[in-house]
Amino acid sequence: MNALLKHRLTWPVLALVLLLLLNQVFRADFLSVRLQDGHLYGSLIDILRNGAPTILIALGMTLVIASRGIDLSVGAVAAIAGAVSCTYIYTSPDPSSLRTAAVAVALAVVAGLVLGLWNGFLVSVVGIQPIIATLVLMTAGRGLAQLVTDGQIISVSNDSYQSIGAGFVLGLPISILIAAAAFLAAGLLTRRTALGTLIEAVGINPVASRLAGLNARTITMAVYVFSGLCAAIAGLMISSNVTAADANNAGLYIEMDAILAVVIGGTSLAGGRYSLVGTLIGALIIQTLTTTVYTLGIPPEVTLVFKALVVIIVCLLQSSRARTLLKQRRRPVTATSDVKVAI
Amino acid sequence: MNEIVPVVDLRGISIEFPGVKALDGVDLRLFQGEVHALMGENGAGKSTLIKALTGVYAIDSGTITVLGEQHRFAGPAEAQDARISTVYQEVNLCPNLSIEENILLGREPRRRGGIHWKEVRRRARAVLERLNLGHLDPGSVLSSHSIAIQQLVAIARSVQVDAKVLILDEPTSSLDTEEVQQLFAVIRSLRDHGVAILFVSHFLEQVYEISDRMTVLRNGRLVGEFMTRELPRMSLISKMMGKELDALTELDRSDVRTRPDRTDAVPLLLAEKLGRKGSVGNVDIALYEGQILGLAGLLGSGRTETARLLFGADRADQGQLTIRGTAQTLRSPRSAIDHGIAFSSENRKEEGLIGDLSVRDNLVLAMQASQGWLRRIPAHQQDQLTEKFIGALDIRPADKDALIRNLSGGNQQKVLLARWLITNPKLLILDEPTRGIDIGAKTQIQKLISTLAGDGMSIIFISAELEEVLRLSDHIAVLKDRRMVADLPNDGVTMEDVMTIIAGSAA
Amino acid sequence: MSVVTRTPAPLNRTRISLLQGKARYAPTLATVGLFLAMFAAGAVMYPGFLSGQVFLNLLVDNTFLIVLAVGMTFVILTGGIDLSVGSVVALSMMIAAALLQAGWNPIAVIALVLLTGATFGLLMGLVIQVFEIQPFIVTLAGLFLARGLCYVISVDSITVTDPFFTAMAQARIPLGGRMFISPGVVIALLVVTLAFYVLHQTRFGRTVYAIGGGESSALLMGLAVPRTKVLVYGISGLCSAVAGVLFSFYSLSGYSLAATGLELDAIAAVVVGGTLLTGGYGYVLGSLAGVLILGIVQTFISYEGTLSSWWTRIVIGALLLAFILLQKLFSRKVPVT
Amino acid sequence: GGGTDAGIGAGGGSGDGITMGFAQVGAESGWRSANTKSVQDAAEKAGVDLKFSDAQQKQENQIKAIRSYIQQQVDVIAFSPVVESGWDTVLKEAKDAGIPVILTDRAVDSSDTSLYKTFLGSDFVEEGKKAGDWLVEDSASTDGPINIVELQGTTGAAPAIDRKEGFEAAIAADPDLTIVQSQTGDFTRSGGKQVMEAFLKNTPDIDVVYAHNDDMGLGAIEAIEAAGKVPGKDIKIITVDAVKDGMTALADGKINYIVECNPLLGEQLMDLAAKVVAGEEVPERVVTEESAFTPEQAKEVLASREY
Ligand SMILES: Nc1ncnc2c1ncn2[C@@H]1O[C@H](COP(=O)(O)OP(=O)(O)OP(=O)(O)O)[C@@H](O)[C@H]1O
Ligand SMILES: Nc1ncnc2c1ncn2[C@@H]1O[C@H](COP(=O)(O)OP(=O)(O)OP(=O)(O)O)[C@@H](O)[C@H]1O
Ligand SMILES: [Mg+2]
Ligand SMILES: [Mg+2]
Repeated sequence: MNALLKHRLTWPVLALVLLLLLNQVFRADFLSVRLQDGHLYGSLIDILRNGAPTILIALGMTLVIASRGIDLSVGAVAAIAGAVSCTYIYTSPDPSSLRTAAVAVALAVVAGLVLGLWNGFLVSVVGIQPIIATLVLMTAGRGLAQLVTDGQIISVSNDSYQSIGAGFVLGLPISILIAAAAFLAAGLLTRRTALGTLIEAVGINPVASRLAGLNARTITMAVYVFSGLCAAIAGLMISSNVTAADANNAGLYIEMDAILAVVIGGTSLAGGRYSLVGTLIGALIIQTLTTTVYTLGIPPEVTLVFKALVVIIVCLLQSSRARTLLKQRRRPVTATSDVKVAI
Repeated sequence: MNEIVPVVDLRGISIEFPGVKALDGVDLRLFQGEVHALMGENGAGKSTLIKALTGVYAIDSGTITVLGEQHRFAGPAEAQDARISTVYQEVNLCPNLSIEENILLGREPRRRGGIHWKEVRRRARAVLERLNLGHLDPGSVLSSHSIAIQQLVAIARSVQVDAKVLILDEPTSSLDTEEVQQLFAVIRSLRDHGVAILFVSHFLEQVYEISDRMTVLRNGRLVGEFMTRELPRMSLISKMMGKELDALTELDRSDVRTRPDRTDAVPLLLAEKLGRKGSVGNVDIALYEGQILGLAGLLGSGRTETARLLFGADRADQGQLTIRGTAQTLRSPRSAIDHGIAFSSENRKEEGLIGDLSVRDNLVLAMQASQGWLRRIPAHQQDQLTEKFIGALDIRPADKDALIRNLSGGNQQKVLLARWLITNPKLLILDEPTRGIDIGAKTQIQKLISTLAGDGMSIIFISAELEEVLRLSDHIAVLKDRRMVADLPNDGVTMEDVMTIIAGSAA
Repeated sequence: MSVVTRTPAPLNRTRISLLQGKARYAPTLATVGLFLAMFAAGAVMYPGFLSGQVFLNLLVDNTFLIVLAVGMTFVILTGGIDLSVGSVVALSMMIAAALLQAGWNPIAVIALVLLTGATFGLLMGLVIQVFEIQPFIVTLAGLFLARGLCYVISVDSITVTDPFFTAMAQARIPLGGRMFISPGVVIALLVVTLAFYVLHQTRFGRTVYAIGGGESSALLMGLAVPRTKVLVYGISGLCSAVAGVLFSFYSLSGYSLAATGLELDAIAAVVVGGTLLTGGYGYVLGSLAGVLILGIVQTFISYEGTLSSWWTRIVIGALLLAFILLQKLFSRKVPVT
Repeated sequence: GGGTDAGIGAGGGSGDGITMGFAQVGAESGWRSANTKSVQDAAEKAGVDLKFSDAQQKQENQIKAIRSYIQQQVDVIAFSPVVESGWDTVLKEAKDAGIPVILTDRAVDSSDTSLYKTFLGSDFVEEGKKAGDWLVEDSASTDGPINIVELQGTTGAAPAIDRKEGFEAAIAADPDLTIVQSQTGDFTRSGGKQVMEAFLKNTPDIDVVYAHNDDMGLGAIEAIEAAGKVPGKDIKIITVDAVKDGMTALADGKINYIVECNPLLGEQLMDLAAKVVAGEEVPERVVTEESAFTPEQAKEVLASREY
C-alpha cells in the first residue's frame, strides 16, 4: 500500500479517476458506452478520440522534454500537415480516391519529418535555445500553413481521409488505434533499445554525456524529428476529424496542453527521467477536463478559472513535497538536485 | 583542553535516508583553537555529518550544541549566522559569477546607494593573497578556472569571514603540495586565533600534519575520538576499515617495474607538437602499449587541458596526432572512443555524473554509447557487469538501482572509473582518478592501474599527488605554463627532479 | 538549455579565459549592435524611416512590453519562467477599467492593481517554492486563472474615461523637433533603471544571479534562496501590473482578450537580449534592446506594407531567426550560449 | 453574389494616387481572409496604394501599425478594430496629423465621433436578431418547448457577444424557446464538433443549434451525424456568415438558415476613401447590405458565391 502511494503515477491516475467520477455524478450514463451504427459510442470514446491528437503530440513532447528541450512548434506543424494534405486532396484531379488520400498523408508525414529535422538542426547543430528555436517555427509555421491554404479553410470530402480522425475499425475509432500504436512504438523504441536511457542521460547532463561518448547531437535531432512526426500525424487527425484544414486554428495552443500533459504525468521540464505512461494519463486528464466543463455546463466565462484550479490541485496532489508537508515527514532541507528548468 | 566547553558538541546524531542509515548515534566535539580531523572510508558518513551540523539535512535524532546553546539550523544560512563557515565536498559556488562575487556573495560590503564594489574587490584581493592566489583576476568568471582554482576560491570564501568554526570537507582533493601548504598556513593561523576547524581528507599525511585530534567514523557509526599523535597510522587505518590491514600494505615498488620503451613497435599514441590556441602547446608524447605516462606539473599547468586534447573533448589546432601509426584528428570524444581512448574527468559533478540515473545506468553508459542505441546491453548483462564492479571496487551501498547522486563522493568516483573499465579501452586517461577516494580504495585503484598496464592497456595518469604519479608511471611528462617541457623515463625520478625541471626550465 | 549548448562550467573554459570577465557582456553587446544595424538598414530601405520619432515610437508603443521583459528577466535569471504575465496584464487592465467605471479614485485604482499583481506573483512564487512544483506549470495555471478572472469581471470591453488616465494616455512630452514621448516611456525607463540597480547593486540582485548559477550551491552558500525565488515572481507580478497600467494608459480600456500571447513576446525579448533561459546570465539592458528589436521588426513590416497576413508571420519568424543566428555569430566566443 | 453593394457610386479610377494604410485584425478565419482579399483587390482596381498590415489579433499591434501610417503620412487610414474600446489616443494622433480614418467591419465605442469619418460594416447584434427572428417564426407552428443549444464564438470577442445578445433578444418573445446549453466553440469547426458531441450526450432532446458562425455549425453537423441523427431534420441548425461551405451545407438541407455577414467590403471601402480624401461628405454609418438565406435561396446563389 505504501509502495503504491509512493508510485509516481498513483496520483495522476487518482486525479483522472476522480474527474471521471465527478462527471458520472452529474450525468448518470457518463461512463456507459454503447454500440451505435456498428461502432462504440459514448463520452469515454469521445474523450479518447478527441484526446488522440494531444496524446500523440504529448508523446513526442515527452522525449523532447526528457532531452532537456521543448517544442513550441507542434501546433504549427500540425496545422501545416493538415494544410498540406487537404490542399493536395482539394487540388488533385481525383479528390475522393484512396490513392489521393494516401499521397496526402505521405506528404504531411514528410512535412512533419522535415520540420522536426529543422528544429533539431537549430537546437543541436546551431545551438539555439530550444524555446526560441521552436518559437521561430511556431510563428512562421502558421504563416506557412496559411500560405499553403491561401488563408482559406480547405474542405475536402474523401472518405478514406476522413476515417483517420473520424473513422472506425471493428467498432473502435481509428484515431485511438493510431495513438495507441504510436504509444506502443515509442515505448518499445525507447525502452527496448537504449534510446530512452541515452535521451535521459543527455537531458540530465549533456556535458557528461558527450564525454561518455554519446552522440548528443544525433539524439537531440532524433527527438525533434519524432516530435515533428507525432505533430504531423496529430495534424492529420485534427483536419480529418472535421474534413477541413484550418491553418489558423488547427492545433492552436495544443503545445501548452501537451506540455501540461507531460508535466502532470510526472516528467520534469528540467529534462531527464520521463514516463510515457504518465504522459498518456496526463493527456487523458486534460481531455477529460475539457469534457467535464461541458458536462457540468460550466459557463465559458469561468471555464478557465475552473481549469486553472483543477490543474493546480492535480499538481499539488502530485507534488511529493505537498504530501510530505501534510505528513510532516523528515526530508533533507536542501533540494538535492542542481538542475534548473531548461526550456 | 577537556575542561573547556566545546564550541560544537554533537550528540547521538542519526540520519536515515531511504534504505540507508547514514548516521547512527554519532558524537563529535570541536574545541576552540584545534584542528579536528573527521576520518572514515568513502561513505562512512563524514559529509552527511557536516551537512547535519550545518542544517543542510534535518536530523532524525540527537542534539546540536554550538557555544553552549542548542541549535537546530534550518539551513546553511542559519549555520552561517552562528558563525560556522563551511566548504562542502563538491565545489559549491556559482560558475556564472566572478571570483570576487563568489567570495563575498551574501555579505557584500555596502555603502549608501548599494554594493561597494571597490571594497568587494579589495577584500577579495586580500583573501586571495592570503592564500597565495594574488595572481588570479578577481573579476574573472569562476567557470573559466580549473577545478583546483575553484576549490581554492571556495576555501577563500570560507576563510574570508570571521568564523568561530571552519569546516573543510576534502578541501585538498585537487590541490598540489604547494597549495596544500599555503592552505595549512592559513589554517594554522586561524587555529592560533582560536577558530575551531573541522578537516576532512583522505590524505593521511595531511591529516597527521595538521590535525590535533580526530574522530573516526565507520558505516555511519562512531568508532572513537583520538588524539592524533597518540594514534599510529596503521591503527587509524584499521579503525577506519574495521579490519587489519594486510591488503593495504603500501604498493610494493617492485610491483611497478618500468616497462621499457618498445622502440621497435609502433607507439599506440604519438603526439607531436600537439596544441590548441589559448590552451596548451608543445605536447610531445610517445605512448606504447602497456605503458603508464604520468603528467606532472603545478596547478593550472595544463594537465587537464592536455588530457582533453588527447580525448577530443577540445579540438587540437596545432601539431599532429598519430594513433597506431595513422594520423588522426579527434573531432569529438566519440571519435576518440572509437579509437579505444577513454577519459575520466577530474570534474566529477559537471563532467562525469548523470546524477538522476542509477548506478547501473551510469556504469554501462559509455559501453552502451559505443555499442549504439539500437543494441541495448541486455538487462542481465548490465546487472552482471554492475555487480562485478560493485564487488571489485567495493562500491557502497552495493545497490545497482541507487541514484548515483546519492552516493558518497568517493563511491561516485569509483562508479565513473568502472564506467570506462568495462569498455576495455586501449588507452585510459585518468584525470585525478583517486580524488576523494579513501586510502583503502586508493591503493586498490593504484593496483588496478598497474595490473591493467600489465595486461597491455596504456594509461595516462594525472594526479595532484606527485608521489602517486612517480610511483605508478613509466614515463613522466612535465608541464609548465601550459606547455610540455620534459619527458622523463621513470628510472628513479624523484620529486626533486621534477620540481627542479619546473623551477628551472624557463618557458 | 539546449542539449548541447548548455555548457555549465568548463567545457570551453579556455575560450572564455581569453576574454576574461568581459565575455559576459558579449551577447548583450551583440544585441545592441544588431539593433543599430537594423535601424540603419531600415533608414536605407524606407524613406521616412530615419527619424527620431520612428525610434521613439518603438519606446512609446512598447512601454508595457519593456516593463514585462524586465520582470521576466528577474525570473529567467533565476532559471525560472513566468507564463502568466500576459494574462496578469489583461487582469490589471480589467480591474482598473472596472473600478474606474465604478467611480474609484485613479490613484487608489493604480495602487490596488499593483498590489494585486504583486500578490498574484508572490502566491505563484510561494507555490513554486513551498510545493516544489515547476514554474512552467504553476505560471501556466496562473495564466489560465488570471485570464479566467478577466472573463469573470466582464466579457465585454470596458472603456476608461477617467480624466487622469486620459491625460496620461494623451500627454506628450515634447523632445524638440516635433519629437515626443509619452509619460509611459518615462515610467518604463525608470523601471529599467531601477531593475538594473536592484540586480547589480543589492544583495538581492546578486542572489538572483547566484540562484541561476546553481540553486543548491547558492543554498549551501547560505543565501536566502527561498525568499529570493518567491520574490522574483512577486517582482514579475508587480511588473505585469505596472505593464497593465501602462497598457491602460496606452489603450484606455479593459478588455478580457487583451495581451494574449504577450508572455511569449516578453520571453522572446529577454532571450533575444542575451539572457540565458537556464538562468545566471543576462542583463535588463539586453532585455530592453530585445524589446526594441522585436519592435523594429514590426516597424519594418508596416513600412514594407505589402506583406500578406501569412507572409507577415513568416517574415517575423525569419527575422527572429536571422537575428538569433547573427547574435550567435557575434557572441560565439562565449561558452555559455 | 453576396450582398456586395457597390452602389455608392462605382469607383473605377477615382482613388488614383491615394495611399491608404489598412490595419487588419489578422487572418483568423476564412471570412477574414476573404475580407482582406476583397480590400486588396479593390485597392488595386481603384489604383489605391495600399499599405497593409496584419495585427495578428492584437490591439497593440494595430495601434503600432496606425502610428506607423501616421509617421508615413498616408492619405487615409482604414482599420477593422480588434476590440471596440481603447482607440481614442491613436485616433486623436491621426486627427492631429490630418489623416482621415475609416472603420471597417467592427465599430469603436469612442464617444468622440469626430475621430473617424465613417464606419463601414455589419451589425452583429442585428445578425443575431435575424437568426432569432427566423427561429421564432419557424417555430410558431409547433407547440411545446423548443430546446436550443448555442455554440458561442470566442469568449470576449465582439461578434460572439453581439450575436448572442441579438439572438437572445429576439427569442425572448417566445416563451417556448429556451437556450438549454451554451458553450464556446471558439469559432472553429473542431470546437463546434467537440462541444456538440458533449451536448448531444448531456441533453437528450436538442431541437435547435444556433452557431455564431458557419464553421462551428459545420462541426456540429458532423457530431450530429455521428450520433445517428439527421442534421437539419432531427435538429435544426442556424448559423451566421454564409461562407461557401456553409452555403453548400444549407443547400444540402443540413443547415436550415444562415444569416449573412458579408466580408466583401473592398469596393465600398475604396469608394468611401476616395470621397473622404476628396473632402466630400460621407454618411457616418454605412451598413453593408446583407441578407439571410434559406436552403432554397442557397441553391440559387451557391454557384456564384465568391468565398
Ligand atoms: N541524499 C542522499 N540520499 C540517499 N543516500 C545518501 C544521501 N546522501 C548520502 N547518502 C548515503 O549516506 C552515506 C554516507 O555518505 P557521505 O557522503 O556522508 O560519505 P562520506 O563519508 O562523506 O564519503 P566520501 O569520503 O566518499 O565523501 C553513503 O552511503 C551515501 O550513499
Ligand atoms: N594563473 C592562472 N590564471 C588564470 N587562469 C588559470 C591560471 N591557472 C590556471 N588557470 C586556468 O586553469 C586552466 C588550466 O588548468 P588545467 O586544469 O588544465 O591544469 P591542471 O594542470 O590540470 O591543473 P589542476 O591541477 O588545476 O587540474 C586554464 O585553462 C586556466 O583557465
Ligand atoms: Mg564526503
Ligand atoms: Mg586538472
